[in-house]
Amino acid sequence: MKVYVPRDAAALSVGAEAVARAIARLGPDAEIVRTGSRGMFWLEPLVEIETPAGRVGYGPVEPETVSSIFDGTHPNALGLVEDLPYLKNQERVTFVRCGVTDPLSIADYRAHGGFRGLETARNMAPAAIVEAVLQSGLRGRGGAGFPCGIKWRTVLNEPADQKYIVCNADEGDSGNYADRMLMEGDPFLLIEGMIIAGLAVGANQGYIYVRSEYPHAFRTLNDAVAIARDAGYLQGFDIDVRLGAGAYICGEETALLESLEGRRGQVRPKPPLPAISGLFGKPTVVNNVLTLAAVPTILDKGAEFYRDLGMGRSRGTLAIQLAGNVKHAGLVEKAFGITLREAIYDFGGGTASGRPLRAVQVGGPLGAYFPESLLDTPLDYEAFAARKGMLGHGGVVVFDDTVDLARQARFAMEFCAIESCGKCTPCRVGSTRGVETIDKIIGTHEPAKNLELLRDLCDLMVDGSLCAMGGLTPYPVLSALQHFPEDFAR
Amino acid sequence: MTGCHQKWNAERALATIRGLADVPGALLPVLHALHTDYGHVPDEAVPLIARSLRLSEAEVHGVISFYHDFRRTPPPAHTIRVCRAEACQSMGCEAVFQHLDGSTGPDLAVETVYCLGNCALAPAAMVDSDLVGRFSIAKADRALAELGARP
Amino acid sequence: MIHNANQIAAFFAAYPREEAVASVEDHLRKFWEPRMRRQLVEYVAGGGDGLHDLAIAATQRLAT
Amino acid sequence: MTDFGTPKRLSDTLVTVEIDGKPVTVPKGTSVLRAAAELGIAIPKLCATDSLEAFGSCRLCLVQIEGRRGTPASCTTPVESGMKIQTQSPKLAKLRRGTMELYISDHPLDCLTCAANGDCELQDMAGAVGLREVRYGYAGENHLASKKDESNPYFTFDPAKCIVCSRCVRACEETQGTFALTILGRGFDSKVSAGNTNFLDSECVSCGACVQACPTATLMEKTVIAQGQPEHSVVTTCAYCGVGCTFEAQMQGNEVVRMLPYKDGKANHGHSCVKGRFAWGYTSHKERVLDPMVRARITDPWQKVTWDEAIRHAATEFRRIQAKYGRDSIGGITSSRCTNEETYLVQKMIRAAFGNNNVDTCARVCHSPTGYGLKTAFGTSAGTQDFDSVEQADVILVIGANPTDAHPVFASRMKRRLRSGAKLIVIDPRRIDLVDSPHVHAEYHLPLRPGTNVAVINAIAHVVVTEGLVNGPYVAERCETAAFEHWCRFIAEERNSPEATAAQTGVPAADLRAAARLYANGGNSAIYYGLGVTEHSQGSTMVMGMANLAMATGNLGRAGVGVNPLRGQNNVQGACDMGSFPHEFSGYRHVSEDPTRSLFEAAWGVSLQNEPGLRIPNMLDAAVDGSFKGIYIQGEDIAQSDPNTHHVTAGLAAMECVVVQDLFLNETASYAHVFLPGSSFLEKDGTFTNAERRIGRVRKAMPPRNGMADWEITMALSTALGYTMHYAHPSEIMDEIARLTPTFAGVSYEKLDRLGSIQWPCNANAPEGTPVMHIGGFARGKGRFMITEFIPTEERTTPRFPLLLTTGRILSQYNVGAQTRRTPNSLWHDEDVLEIHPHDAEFRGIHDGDLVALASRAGETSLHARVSERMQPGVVYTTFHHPESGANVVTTEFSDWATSCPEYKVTAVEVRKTAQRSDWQQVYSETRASTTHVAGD
Repeated sequence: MKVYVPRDAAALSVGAEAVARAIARLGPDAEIVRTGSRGMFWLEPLVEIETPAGRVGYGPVEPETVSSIFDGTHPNALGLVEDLPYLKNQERVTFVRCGVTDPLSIADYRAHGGFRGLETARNMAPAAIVEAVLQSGLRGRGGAGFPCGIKWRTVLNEPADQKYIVCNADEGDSGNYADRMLMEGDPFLLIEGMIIAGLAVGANQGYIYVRSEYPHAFRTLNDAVAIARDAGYLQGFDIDVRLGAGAYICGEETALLESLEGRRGQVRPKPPLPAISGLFGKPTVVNNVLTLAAVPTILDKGAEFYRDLGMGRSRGTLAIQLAGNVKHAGLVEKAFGITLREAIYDFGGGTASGRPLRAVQVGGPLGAYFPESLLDTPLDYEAFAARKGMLGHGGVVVFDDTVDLARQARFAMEFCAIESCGKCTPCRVGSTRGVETIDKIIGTHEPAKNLELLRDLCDLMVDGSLCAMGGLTPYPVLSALQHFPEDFAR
Repeated sequence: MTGCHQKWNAERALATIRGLADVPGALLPVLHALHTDYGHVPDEAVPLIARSLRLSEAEVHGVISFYHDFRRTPPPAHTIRVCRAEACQSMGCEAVFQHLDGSTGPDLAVETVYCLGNCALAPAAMVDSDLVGRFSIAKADRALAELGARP
Repeated sequence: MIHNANQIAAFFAAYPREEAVASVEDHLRKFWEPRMRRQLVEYVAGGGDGLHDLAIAATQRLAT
Repeated sequence: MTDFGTPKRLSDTLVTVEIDGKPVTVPKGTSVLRAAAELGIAIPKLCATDSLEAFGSCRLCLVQIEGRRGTPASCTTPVESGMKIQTQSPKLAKLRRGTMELYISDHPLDCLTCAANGDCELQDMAGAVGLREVRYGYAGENHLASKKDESNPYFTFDPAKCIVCSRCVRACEETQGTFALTILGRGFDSKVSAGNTNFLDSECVSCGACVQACPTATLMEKTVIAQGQPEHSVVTTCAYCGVGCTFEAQMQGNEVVRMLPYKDGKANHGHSCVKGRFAWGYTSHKERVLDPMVRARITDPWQKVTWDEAIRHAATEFRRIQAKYGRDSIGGITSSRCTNEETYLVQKMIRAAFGNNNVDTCARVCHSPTGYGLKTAFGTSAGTQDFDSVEQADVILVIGANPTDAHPVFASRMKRRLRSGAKLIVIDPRRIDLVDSPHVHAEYHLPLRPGTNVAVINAIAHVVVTEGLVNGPYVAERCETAAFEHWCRFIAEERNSPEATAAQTGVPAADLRAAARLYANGGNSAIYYGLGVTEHSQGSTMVMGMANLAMATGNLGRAGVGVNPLRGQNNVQGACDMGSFPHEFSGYRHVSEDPTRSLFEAAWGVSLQNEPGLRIPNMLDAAVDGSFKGIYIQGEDIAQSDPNTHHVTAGLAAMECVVVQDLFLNETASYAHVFLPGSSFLEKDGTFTNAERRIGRVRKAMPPRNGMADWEITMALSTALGYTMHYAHPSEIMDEIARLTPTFAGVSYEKLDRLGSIQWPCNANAPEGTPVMHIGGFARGKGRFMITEFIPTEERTTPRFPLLLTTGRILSQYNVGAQTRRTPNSLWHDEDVLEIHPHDAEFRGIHDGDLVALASRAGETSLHARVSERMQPGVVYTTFHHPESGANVVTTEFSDWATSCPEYKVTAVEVRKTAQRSDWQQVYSETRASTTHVAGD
């Protein structure tokens, strides 16, 4: 009997390891397969048992109740997992293997369609690979949404003796965990995507820069890279997994490059673009985990398949990450275009606390706070930008009505003050002054004057900062001011 | 993790550093390796790192001080890192943090972290090297009891 | 003085003898103050003990 | 001087853009900020300065570009064809004011009492952007309580005033290449730091680049804090090493406030080192002698006299001696620290007034083999390149030089080139800093045994010849064929191979072969060398060996290549050029050449000797022998600097009239009968010629504190001797030099003022001078290969003296230390120490810091030991900056075969622990006081 127990960090954080041990103890003939997570975190630890009809699920399972999964009497029996509406209603492209396969089994990966994209790419000219990615409409999933194919084309066309593929796995935005989930649940997909990127632009070395807050992902990636290397997949293109050291700013691509080079993670001015002068001064593709992970599918199933998903200029699927105060927090992979409301209610089931929803922050700590009235905004880069928001990496953090948006605005500035690299003045000094000014407003010290000052400061940070950290910090602040002015005048 | 750190040994540290010195951009890997061995980057290590990596000592200091992970002094026996970013805020991490904050002592550090990637199971915390989801005051007390770090 | 004359001779020893003698002589003329050259000439006249054979030959030409 | 904000870009592609409606055309890669500055449009800026690459941190230089989103920083935005840029708008004004508001919210409001008041870019920018209020108030989080670091003797670091623009950090990295500064922490807590310690204890070498780069009073010269801002300035040339940096002496009246490296200085391009930048306080040191003095015997106290009396006394004595012992019984020594004009006058006085050719110069003991060797091979006694040339070198071969200590400003440029990709080969017995330092390392370090240079260079040439790496077409076109073929046969002999010589040189054959291939195949290969080449018994042979190698590989006659001596003193090149050697007139023309001599005889109105005079060592020998009785020594301290002190002092003591002209009662003055106080470089007009043949102006910043400039003193002495000289100004002396010296024919003060500096040859063929020599052909016609047989020195280790001593310099001190010892530079080096390898130390029971006796067959002294892995086993090292160290008590009389340049670099010695100072040191300390006593003081 095959029993599937996740080894994803989130599942482990609620006892998956103890459950697995209990299964081994109570069901000695059970063949336990450790998988990634399906992304239905409210059900974790989610145990699946293979049956002739398919995999049936139980979740959450506690070690004490393990015995009842063997006879099907567990109170949290879910039936066929694939039939759960939460999964069934998704369009899983990138996360199709997550929670299904053993992330460190290359055979499992191949059996589920892995390396088909690479095989296709190996028979293509570099320019043709780049063209396919360009045609797919794939945009960078890190937040800025820059067309991936254009970046690759720049690197391909830049003459150099050495080029690099750098995977930005420094996913530090609160509410975002899709990268982590993928790295832990299907690491070969990322590796395959990087190998293809290397073929496309003529790079022979890749780096994955993982944040140190993700020790499980770091270990899984290291193991996966070693396995892939042993299996001969990393000949002519090798990958080194590097660990960050507690600096949010290193998610900014130039700061990440500085960090990879062994320096302080200070932002570099652009130009030059990393595509022209990146890691160690060489042309470098810097892509997010999910961008690279989308590539094998594009090569395997064709640019059209991918491009046909989505809306407007946002093509393909988005990994919507429901988080915070939401009942069914988890990963929802959907083509771009469903509304925020559909995501939060149809999938997320509303707030976890049962209290009314008051605000949603999409796109991490630099994303805007949307009120209830903006919930019908479709999840699309341009639609969010039009509402002074940011889709970013697709993280959705739900707040109920106990939230104080003046506090949240203050936190945005505080977070910037803590995580700013300190290079440019608007961000380095401005964030600290922002906290102080909001404190004055909250403390009703000359609120009108300080509100005007705060708005000026936000304008300065938006227009004057060297990178997106300072430039976007005002988004949560200004959105809070715009949509929740009452919180600043209590 | 904690509690299993070695005593400083310049020769062994130099071997560790030299073992990584040829890795491109070696400084972070070197600092991580020293952290693994010693739980921090001892002052004595700085000149060894600088010379082996052909950096100035100032540069090494600059890098160590930039990254919050790197410590200059030995860590306490146990660390609880509580996520205090937005997703965890929405689920009441602040109360748990305040509850724990008073428990700090020579054997226990309570630190803030911004995002552990467990936002769907907020609030999240890292108790030593164990990630904990749906963290709560009750779980915090249990963790303290298990660590034997209750003041 | 003897030491230096021998050093000069040794340097030019790599050249054919005629060229070497001429070079040593030229060097002594160009760079040695007459007093020193006179001393050397006298030394050679007195047997030139310990002096490199090229130096002796060159010094003999200095004397003429 | 305009600060263009970002460095100049060189490109053949020109780009035209429109800034505020005005078109401007600049090289591709130029920043918008610089393009605007070239139009005269000053965009506000703080973190940008044209000596450093753009950084983009202050966000004051934001502009708007038509068709582009946002407000990009003009410093980091390169021009693109057709760009339309707007530098002023209400939006930009508001952003700039907003940024300035942030700066000032964390800055002390003490402008009126601030040392930078009036010279502060932050203050200027606050004005430029129209900051009127700081709405944040001043009660927010700030750095105002940060502690000031006053540890460095020359400047303070006040973090409360820091705006974290990183200009200092970048200057330390980009300009100086030391990387001693960093930012600690991040975000609001970011702060400039010398790396968790104070400046004095840090890696900082006190070059001053950070202080110069600082736009506020954060890094500030202590003299400016004490004295206030300067009110006028004089551009002049540094009087320390052979780099010849141009400085601005910033003055208040006749007081120097600071020396600031001059941006347009072509040798230093605005950079400096701790000596030139800060160590000028000796010029007003209390030990400086300002009154002429005489005495009958050296044991008598000095008597202060008038200038007239002193000069008359000296002249009378010299004439008396000549009358008694003959015309050739006196001579003189010119100084490599004095100006060309002064040097020229001294040799003129000796030749014309003394009536003999007994003139020599301190180049005798440093670079005389350079002159001999390069003249033999190429036809010119000088280095082949300008310093800028290093930027086009692909392979840099450093032999017997330690540029980071001895030529720091050039070293910084070399390091910069190395960081940008050039490869380095070091041939030196010691592991000098260049071998392995932050961001720079040698591809190959060949740690040869002292004294085996020629064997090593021959082995390299052997590899070149036998592995087919000779640049045949070059040699065929440019060099004497027969000499080349003769050389080829010689060098190809197996005994010159790396394998055959390895045992003797100590250099592994494989490394040597690899280095040879790199030199021959690596693109532009340039040789830079120092006294580690020349100060050997085969110094001249080695210079010719390097010349052979460069010719064989075609590395001469264009930028990026060459054979380049790094001259020790500021005017070694000039002193040699000016005819300071006993055998030649200015411009290296032998005294026996009749047409030349006639030219001088006609100009000077006297008949001149056609035979060479005595060299310094010959003078001393002759003094000991009793045929040389009087000497005039200008600005040189042979009693400390020349080898075998016992012999030098015996020679001096045997003389009847020793006239010393110097700033201080130096060691030689202990043996003097007449002391003529000299003037410092700040007090006179003239020119210095640096290692790249660059003639730079020395301009008077204040009147001579002793009442007379050195050239005036020589003139007076000559006149008193009956040979009247009358020059109203040093420019007239230069005019005479130009008239009489073909390589200087085009030089004049007017042209120097116009061009800033000139590299000789400067004449009708090259009216603006010659940066790179031997382009298209050698000065002598065809290059000449010389046979460079390796003839080992007779100075050998023996059971009694089993170690080899080699000597050199250190960064903070200069030569005999006369200047630097009288400045706070001694904080970094207050005594000479003996560096010894751990094995040699352990074998002798020596620990770091122990007092050790250092003995050779010449003499014995004692020093404190420093156990150091920079040394190779069997070799010890010391410096000679402090007279009581007596390094030259130990060195021997052996010297270069061709030029008598002493063999400072190879002395067989023994080292042992000792409890007491050596006999020499004890005698020295007793007699020094008695020979320097001034009556009435």
